[in-house]
Amino acid sequence: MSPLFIFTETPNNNTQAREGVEALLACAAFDQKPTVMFIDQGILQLIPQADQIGSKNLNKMLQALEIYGVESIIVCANSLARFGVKLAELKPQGKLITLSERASIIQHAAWVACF
Amino acid sequence: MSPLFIFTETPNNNTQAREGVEALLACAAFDQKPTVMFIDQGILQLIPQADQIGSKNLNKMLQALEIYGVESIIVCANSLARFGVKLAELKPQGKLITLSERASIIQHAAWVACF
Amino acid sequence: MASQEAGFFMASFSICIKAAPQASGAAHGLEFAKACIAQGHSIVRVFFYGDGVYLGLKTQALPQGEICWGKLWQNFLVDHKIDAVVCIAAAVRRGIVDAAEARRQNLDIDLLREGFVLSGLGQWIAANSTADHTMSFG
Amino acid sequence: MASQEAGFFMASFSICIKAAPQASGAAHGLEFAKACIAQGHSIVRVFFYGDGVYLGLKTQALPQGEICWGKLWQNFLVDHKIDAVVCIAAAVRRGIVDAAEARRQNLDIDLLREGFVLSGLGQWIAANSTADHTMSFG
Amino acid sequence: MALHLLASIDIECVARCRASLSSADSLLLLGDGVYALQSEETLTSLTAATNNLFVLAEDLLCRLPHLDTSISVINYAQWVQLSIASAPVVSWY
Amino acid sequence: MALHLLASIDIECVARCRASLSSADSLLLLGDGVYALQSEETLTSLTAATNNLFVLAEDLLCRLPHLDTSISVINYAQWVQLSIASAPVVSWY
Repeated sequence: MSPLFIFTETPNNNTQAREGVEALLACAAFDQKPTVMFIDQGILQLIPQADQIGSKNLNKMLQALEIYGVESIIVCANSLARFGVKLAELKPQGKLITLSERASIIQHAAWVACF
Repeated sequence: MSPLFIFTETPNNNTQAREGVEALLACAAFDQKPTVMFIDQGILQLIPQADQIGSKNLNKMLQALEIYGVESIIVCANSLARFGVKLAELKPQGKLITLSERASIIQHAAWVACF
Repeated sequence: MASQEAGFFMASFSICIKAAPQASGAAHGLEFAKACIAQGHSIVRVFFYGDGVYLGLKTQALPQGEICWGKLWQNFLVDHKIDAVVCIAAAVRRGIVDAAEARRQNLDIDLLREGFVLSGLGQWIAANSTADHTMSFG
Repeated sequence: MASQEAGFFMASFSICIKAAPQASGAAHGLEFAKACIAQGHSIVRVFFYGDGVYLGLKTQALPQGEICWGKLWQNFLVDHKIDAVVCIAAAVRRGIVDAAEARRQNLDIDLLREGFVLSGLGQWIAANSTADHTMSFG
Repeated sequence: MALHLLASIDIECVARCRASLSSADSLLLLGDGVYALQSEETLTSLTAATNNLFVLAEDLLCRLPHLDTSISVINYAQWVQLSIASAPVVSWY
Repeated sequence: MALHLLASIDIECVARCRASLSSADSLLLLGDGVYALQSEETLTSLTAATNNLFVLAEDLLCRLPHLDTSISVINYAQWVQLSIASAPVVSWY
């Protein structure tokens, strides 16, 4: 069983998304093989962003997740539909799941953190 | 034209509702004759609460609004319906309005503050 | 009050910031305020309320690649000599104390950025009454 | 790890507080932690993250009739000698500095409540790995 | 099975929690989550997801002191026991 | 007429702003509000409420750099002018 991170927030609105990613990377650095699941507004973190002066591009950090040892990336298909986003537009793309699979993924996690 | 305060938050979740009430009272103290409008989760501020040790009862502050010079209290009927709350359960009760009246109330305000 | 100067219509603004330092409202408010000044309009006062009071905390240290909005606000307010009031009730409740408030806790410190002062909600109400336009962010 | 002692099943908890001081999660976490200890369970560590780091700011002064959750957390953690770690990255970004971090800014102050220490996210991950149960609040 | 903590009455947060629950999981309403008991529609949606529904006594008494409810009212000590009996615990704030 | 600032894509916040608008009012999407342009359903609902719809250039370019939109893209200077031409200004964050 591995830890599960659930990301539900937009990338730029405040520090929550950024601090979620920092926590996820710390978990991976301790070789815990975390899974990350993007749901609701969280899927908007996966849309490539333009660089802004003086501000780290959160999406670029997400594109490097695999390099940092986060290999299991899950995306909620219903949330994509809500925002009219196609999987091909996302970076990284991750594995699509339906709502009916979500509860089981949570049940099989060692522990869960929502950001 | 008078200032309009719009309250949209639950009473106890954080400081937002409390700081909204404090701002409203300050406005009334400067004799500005503010109007206050409770919408969405904000109508839950009007449900009488039990006293808790060490914590000010926000609803009791609202019950004293008239004494402090806040005479125009407006409550969204649709928001009451959403939570299954009847006007008779509220303190203070305020004046019920429908959604169609809201835009006009906002347009006629000197300035608007949302909490 | 609105005034006609050199052929332009000049307006005055009262601005309230309720957004925490890294929340989008802190940036919106600052860029809006800069655009006001750039067009020759005036800002009666900037009032920091709610989590916006954290913008006045001088000990923030952002990692490389993140903007310190409190510092940028301070630079702007000082450069343009704009009245910057941090709500005293909201600030003290959150631990943002100036020298006088720290002294009540027997602490010899001042956590408020230079150029900001602690004062009451009346300052916000008064600014809203005076200004042509009242805006709030966050 | 879970252990059997005096006929009771004893469990260990790792607790993370992400709620700001006056948000409901700060109260939920504290009352939950007290109930754990009252039942003889153990708390590996309390890790303060996100806006929860403000609970470690010692200059908060609440008006009469409002609870200072940071002070109550401090009392509980010190009384029960529970390891209390405030995330250093989240804290410094928000201006919650201990003496060492203040010194980097040439300030001779320490804003962290006694009983709390600044440290990294690894402390949270390690606690979660060790404890039987991981909980987060806020 | 999992224990879900719902501490908000925000439409989006309630829907998110609801969509993450299976019938084998437990759900504890706390903080602003207790207002779910006030809204017929919200409560029906949550009870359709799981029968193992609980509400935290202290928050119910503070927020809705006059409400009668048929779901299990528990205190902090019982919440600790429920957490120990469940895995994992998920917080929706 | 009023100028409404919508800085959130949260379902509840969008619905609240929508319900507070009349067709004579203006609406500026900024911050996370720009994501309304990404959601067909949200955008349709907002344009049904008012034709005077604007989006803040800086936030659109940061959040949805590749999106084509037919609504008016304005900068901070134009936002100041829009604010002066409206009364009151209402913020939905």
